[in-house]
Amino acid sequence: MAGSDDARVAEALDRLLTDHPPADTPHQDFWGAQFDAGLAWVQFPEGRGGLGVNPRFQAVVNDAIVDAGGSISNRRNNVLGIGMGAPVLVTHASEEHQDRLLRPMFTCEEIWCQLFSEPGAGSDLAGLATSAVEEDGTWIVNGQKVWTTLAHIAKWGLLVTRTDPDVPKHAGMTYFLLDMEAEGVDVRPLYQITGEAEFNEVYLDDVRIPDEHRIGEVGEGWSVAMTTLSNERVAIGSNIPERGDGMVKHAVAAWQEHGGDDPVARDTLTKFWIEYEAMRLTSIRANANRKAGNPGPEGSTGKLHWADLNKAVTEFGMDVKGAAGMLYPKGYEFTAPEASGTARDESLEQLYLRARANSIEGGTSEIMKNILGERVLGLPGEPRVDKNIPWKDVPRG
Amino acid sequence: MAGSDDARVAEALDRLLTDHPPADTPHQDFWGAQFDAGLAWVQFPEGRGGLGVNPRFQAVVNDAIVDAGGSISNRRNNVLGIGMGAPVLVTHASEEHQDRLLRPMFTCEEIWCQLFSEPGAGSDLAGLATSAVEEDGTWIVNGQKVWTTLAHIAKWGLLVTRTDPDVPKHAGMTYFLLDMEAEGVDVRPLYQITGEAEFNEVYLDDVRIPDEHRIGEVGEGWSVAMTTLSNERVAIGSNIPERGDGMVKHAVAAWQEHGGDDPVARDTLTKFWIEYEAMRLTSIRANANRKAGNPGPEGSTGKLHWADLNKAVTEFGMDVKGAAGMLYPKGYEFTAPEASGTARDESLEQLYLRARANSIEGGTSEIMKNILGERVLGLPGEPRVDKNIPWKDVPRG
Amino acid sequence: MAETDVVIDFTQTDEQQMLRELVSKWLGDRSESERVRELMDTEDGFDTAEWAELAEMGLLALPVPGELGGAGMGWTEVGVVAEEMGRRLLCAPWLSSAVLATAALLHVRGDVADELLGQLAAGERRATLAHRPDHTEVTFDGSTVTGTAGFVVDGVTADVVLLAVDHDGGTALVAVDAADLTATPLPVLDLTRKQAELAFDGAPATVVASDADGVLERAATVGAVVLANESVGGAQQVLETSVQYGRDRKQFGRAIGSYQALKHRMADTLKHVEAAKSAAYHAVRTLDTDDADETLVASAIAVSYCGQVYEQAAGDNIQNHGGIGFTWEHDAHLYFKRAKSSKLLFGSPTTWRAALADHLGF
Amino acid sequence: MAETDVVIDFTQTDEQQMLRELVSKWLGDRSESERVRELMDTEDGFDTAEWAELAEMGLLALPVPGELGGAGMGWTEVGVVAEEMGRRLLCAPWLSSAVLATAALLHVRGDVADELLGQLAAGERRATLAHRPDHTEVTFDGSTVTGTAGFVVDGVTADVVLLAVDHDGGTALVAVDAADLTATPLPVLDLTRKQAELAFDGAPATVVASDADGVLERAATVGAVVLANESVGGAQQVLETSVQYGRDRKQFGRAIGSYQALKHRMADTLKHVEAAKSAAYHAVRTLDTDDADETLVASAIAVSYCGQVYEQAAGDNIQNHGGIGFTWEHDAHLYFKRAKSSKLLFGSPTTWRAALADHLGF
Repeated sequence: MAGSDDARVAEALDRLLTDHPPADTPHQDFWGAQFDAGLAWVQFPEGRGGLGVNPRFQAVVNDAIVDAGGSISNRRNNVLGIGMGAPVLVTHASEEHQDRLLRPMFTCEEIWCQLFSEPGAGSDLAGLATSAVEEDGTWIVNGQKVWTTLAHIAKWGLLVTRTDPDVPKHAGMTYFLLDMEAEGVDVRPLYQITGEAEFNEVYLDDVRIPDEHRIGEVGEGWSVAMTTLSNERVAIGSNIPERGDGMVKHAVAAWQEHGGDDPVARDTLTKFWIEYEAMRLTSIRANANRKAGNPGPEGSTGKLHWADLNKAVTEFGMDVKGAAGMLYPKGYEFTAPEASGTARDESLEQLYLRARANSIEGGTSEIMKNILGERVLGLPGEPRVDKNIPWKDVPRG
Repeated sequence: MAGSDDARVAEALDRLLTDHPPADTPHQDFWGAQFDAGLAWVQFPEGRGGLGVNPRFQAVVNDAIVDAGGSISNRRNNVLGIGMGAPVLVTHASEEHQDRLLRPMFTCEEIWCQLFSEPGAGSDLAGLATSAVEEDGTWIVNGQKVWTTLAHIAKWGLLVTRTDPDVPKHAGMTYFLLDMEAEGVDVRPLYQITGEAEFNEVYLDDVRIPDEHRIGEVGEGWSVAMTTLSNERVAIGSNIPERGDGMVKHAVAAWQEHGGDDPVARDTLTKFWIEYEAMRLTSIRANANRKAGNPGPEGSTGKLHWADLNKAVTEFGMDVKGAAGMLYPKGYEFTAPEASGTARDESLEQLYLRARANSIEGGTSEIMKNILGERVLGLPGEPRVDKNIPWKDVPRG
Repeated sequence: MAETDVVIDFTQTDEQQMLRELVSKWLGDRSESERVRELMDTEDGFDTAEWAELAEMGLLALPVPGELGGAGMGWTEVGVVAEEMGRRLLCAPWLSSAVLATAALLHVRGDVADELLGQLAAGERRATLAHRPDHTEVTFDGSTVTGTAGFVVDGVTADVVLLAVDHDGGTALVAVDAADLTATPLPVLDLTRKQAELAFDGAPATVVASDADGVLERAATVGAVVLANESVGGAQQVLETSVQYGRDRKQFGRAIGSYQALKHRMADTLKHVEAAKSAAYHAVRTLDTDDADETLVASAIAVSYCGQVYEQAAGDNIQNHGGIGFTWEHDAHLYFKRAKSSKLLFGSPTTWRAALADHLGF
Repeated sequence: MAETDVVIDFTQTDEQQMLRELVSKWLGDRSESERVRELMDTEDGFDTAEWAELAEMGLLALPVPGELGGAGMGWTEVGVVAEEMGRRLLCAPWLSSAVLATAALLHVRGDVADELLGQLAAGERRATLAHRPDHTEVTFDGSTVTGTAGFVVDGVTADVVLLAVDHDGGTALVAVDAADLTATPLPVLDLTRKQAELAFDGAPATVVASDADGVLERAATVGAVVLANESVGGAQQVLETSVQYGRDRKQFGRAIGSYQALKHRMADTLKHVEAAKSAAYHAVRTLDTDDADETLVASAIAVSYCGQVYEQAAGDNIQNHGGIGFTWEHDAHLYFKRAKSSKLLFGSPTTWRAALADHLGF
């Protein structure tokens, strides 16, 4: 069986690369052809961008495309759609929605965003308060979402709401597709420590959502959201930097320009370089084990490890610059960039500030350690005070 | 009022130092005279070693004795008696017991130990399981205590037992004075990482304690024990090391012998030296503020800070020794020293091993951080699962 | 450096306590978050009316002798004020004029210096000092200076700039009028403290003191130690902010400060902040003594340790706040940037430690 | 050192997996805690019968060619075995004989070396190497050696000691019989790995190879990298021990591993242990290649990082256990001491990092 899947993937891949040489095909056209070939999400059904095979083949496909000079940047540029929205759609949405939405998502014609976090519901996502009330087949939504990347350019949003405040928090949520162009959707830039606004606040004021845009049953929003989040890791995927690349590169550059002959800073720099390389090797090992169908804990520690180290190495790099470390040459500009700060290749100064969020966004380091401790190491959870009581009675603030 | 207390202390002190010149009086005789002068525990009633004045005068007294060439080493050598047992006696014990026990305690004629911790009750002292059952005015005690310093030379033990397993854990305990020479008391050395046995295990096998040795009411053991522990900080007191003394001294010595010209180790050593001095200055500041009747958080952080730093600096010192850091020249000897390891002036190698316990003994660093967070900073406690249920139903292990 | 000779005295006088309360109250009125944000977005970075108030309160010349118009107190009192200002991120050229320039002038004294001290005390003029020899390249020909000076605190708004220059085989302290130099604002990380690059092209320079050996070392030591006291104020403030948020903010039905991850981190911060205070308080007291050895030791301890502690506390404060701590609208980033800038303003902690290591014979 | 030339391949062969299981099973029978404690209290520190079993299983000569009696595998397989041995603190002169001496002999080869390799493989003799040039002072006159060698692993029990000596303007590898030298056991911190100070007084020495340039560097690199793999085994073991205790031990009615203080510390250990494994696995694989540059880079990474990670994990393991972790009867201290000793055996992490920094042009 696996053998025949191997062959099917290889054949489809071969045909795709032959018929649409990636180096010579416009990205969007290529991604459309990739979708049609069933190589967008290989584990999806045929006709929905997949071949119905083991998802580990996706890494093979992606590597082959990159090797052939193609791009897989759609996965990053539309990460909330391709990485998280697609599995939700293919699992929970109607045939019509799947037909309508998956392809333009994969080609990046339609950008997606995720409307989960709220000012009062960060780590505790299931505590969210945005209400949706049904009136004659239409849902009226009110509330505020935050930390929504790409909301200012997104066509679609993945929205979780509270539809029943009288049941325990995980039981009273419902999941929707939100047309970001609908009336009452107000996207405002959220300026951050760098003066840029990668993120947005989204205010929802009597926004009307047709019931057909509901995903999953009423009250099932949490399990649908979990489909989304459990795909996050796959979405973040297998992008391995080159040796010495990433934030440590900027510290090395600072050292080369300003380090002089300070042996203490030299040793610290080398220590950072070593730990970055050990992490990078871990990513390579994790990918190899995933490809071999044998994933282990090495695949789960990266987020935490990079976050800690990114903060520390940029802090160090600024010190190495000496007096120049007191400067922020690009100035605080209050702009909204197209891509996320960690994806771009910016100055050390900007990365230094931007890295502060690495241990907060996408799950704080505290939550990551809970997950590693409980799910990977098997340690017991903490006593919970917010279970089995109505959401409206849970202390919030 | 304060003025007249000032005068009384000054007068008593003056007479004591004149009548019993500390430098020329045998320690034990001097301590007896000090007790009789009411300068042993100034806050205690007259006739019980005190003058009934504010305890902050004690620091003045101690400093004056040391300045006059006397010793206050009894406070350290019999710390569990003078520091913790005495306040319990003076608060809860009978007149007869106070008359009989306080003076020989202060002179170190009778050494005291504390029988609180158990293998199953470390940080969670109130979870202890040693049972005491009354039969005709005598209590029959069975159980095992651990981490009892000085038990092998002690005459008296401060013992907390479980007398009612059917009520919540804090409610079912009773406090006793234990004659360490009683039948059924078996003291065994507990060897530690250094091969030495500063601590003991104490096995209690049908030990009989007369009811008159009960301290406080039946079931009041926890609040009596709290009297003991709340005096721990005062007991540990105000011993300020000289600048550069303590464990950092050994790291400096290792550096001077083995460091060569390694600039990285030199910087690390200096960092340690600085942080030790900052801690030492904090102790001086805490003493000054205590004396001025204005104690603050600076008096509470020392235990945690020294523990962390002692571990780190000795670890570093061993590295500085290079290959010699793989040696333990004194060998593992399996002896029971008279004093505690942190009090003695030992080799770097031994301190390196001994320091591992600094963050465990006398309250783990985890518990210390809970205390600092909750009592000093005012952060909320964690949800508790062991309250309001019978002790026998609390999960243990 | 026998231990027994070293005076360590943490006594706080009633006068110091009153001063602390006075400053704290004034800052509460004048340096709330909104006001800081208004001022940091201006090029000058401060308000002249508030400067006049500081002068009126005597806060511009605390260690200056009474006969020159100062308060006749010591650097210890300056430390108290700095700590309170650090808590509120006061935007004002106080560090440059009332500390750095004042320290330089007090080091040399003399008629010219004394006159300027009087003007500074009265708030009539503001001065600064080119305090980074590693970024200062100026030559003095006896009457004019030519060259550049970098990282000059409040270099754009100072009325007069002090420079230590080579002169007659020694060091002279000279003063250049703002009108005679070109000041370019630097794009600072920390918007609440302005810095400038200065260019001098044959600028007329008044000799304040022709024999000013050690003036930069003294002024930088004073500046760094006062800044260490400012930093412990900032560190204390971010700790209190974290604690308050830890009590108020709830996730999973519990105050987040009840979780050990946050509680223990704050306990560690407390531990370091208390030690940093001790280091800063002792160091600033040595500035009022003649004990050069102890001043060196205590300064190196305070400057290197407090810089690190503030940086760590301010970074942890962002993390303790989660997402909101990373936004522009929350003050956490202002403290974070102030901490970094303060850590680097007078040279790196490594440099200060190296000086101490030399002194200790390591 | 172009990245594209570097081969990074974490493939685990079925053969390696079988080897791991074989060793793990044997250690389960032969190196439980009680047995470790028996052997560490003996002067020899190992059991000859068990040594014969290791020989029988082929574990004494994994990277030695089949024609010499070895298993014809590579250092990668040695790494697998070392990792498992590290988990159980096996007391045996394996690192000295099957790794250090074997690496030296494989570096030089030739008749004498090959004969000795065969004897080592069969378990007929045990060898060690004076691997610390900074603690070795010997002169070779063409037939005898005189001097001392310190920190020689298993120097008391080895049948033959290999020495790198100056000879004819180059380096020769010579062998001295145990009968011809004086071995004094050193008072080691880590009782599970014996070391000795050796004295040679005109001791007859057989020339193994007269042209043995680079032999110590190679053997030390191999030894350090294999030890890094042993260390990740130890680190993994202490992590698992902590996790198990965190599940079992209850205080305040809760498993202590449910508290974030312990849970988060263990999560951090996991993070480092996984990264250390990657570093160790890659480094040991480079030993089986001809890529000298990558061997240098990967060794420096693995040795410096794994040493630190093990030390931290073993120290945390004591803390995670509270009081019991500090007792002699609990194994936590054995791992703690092994970790420290391993971190220092082949020179400090700083030294390894300095070599890497030179190579990277920092």
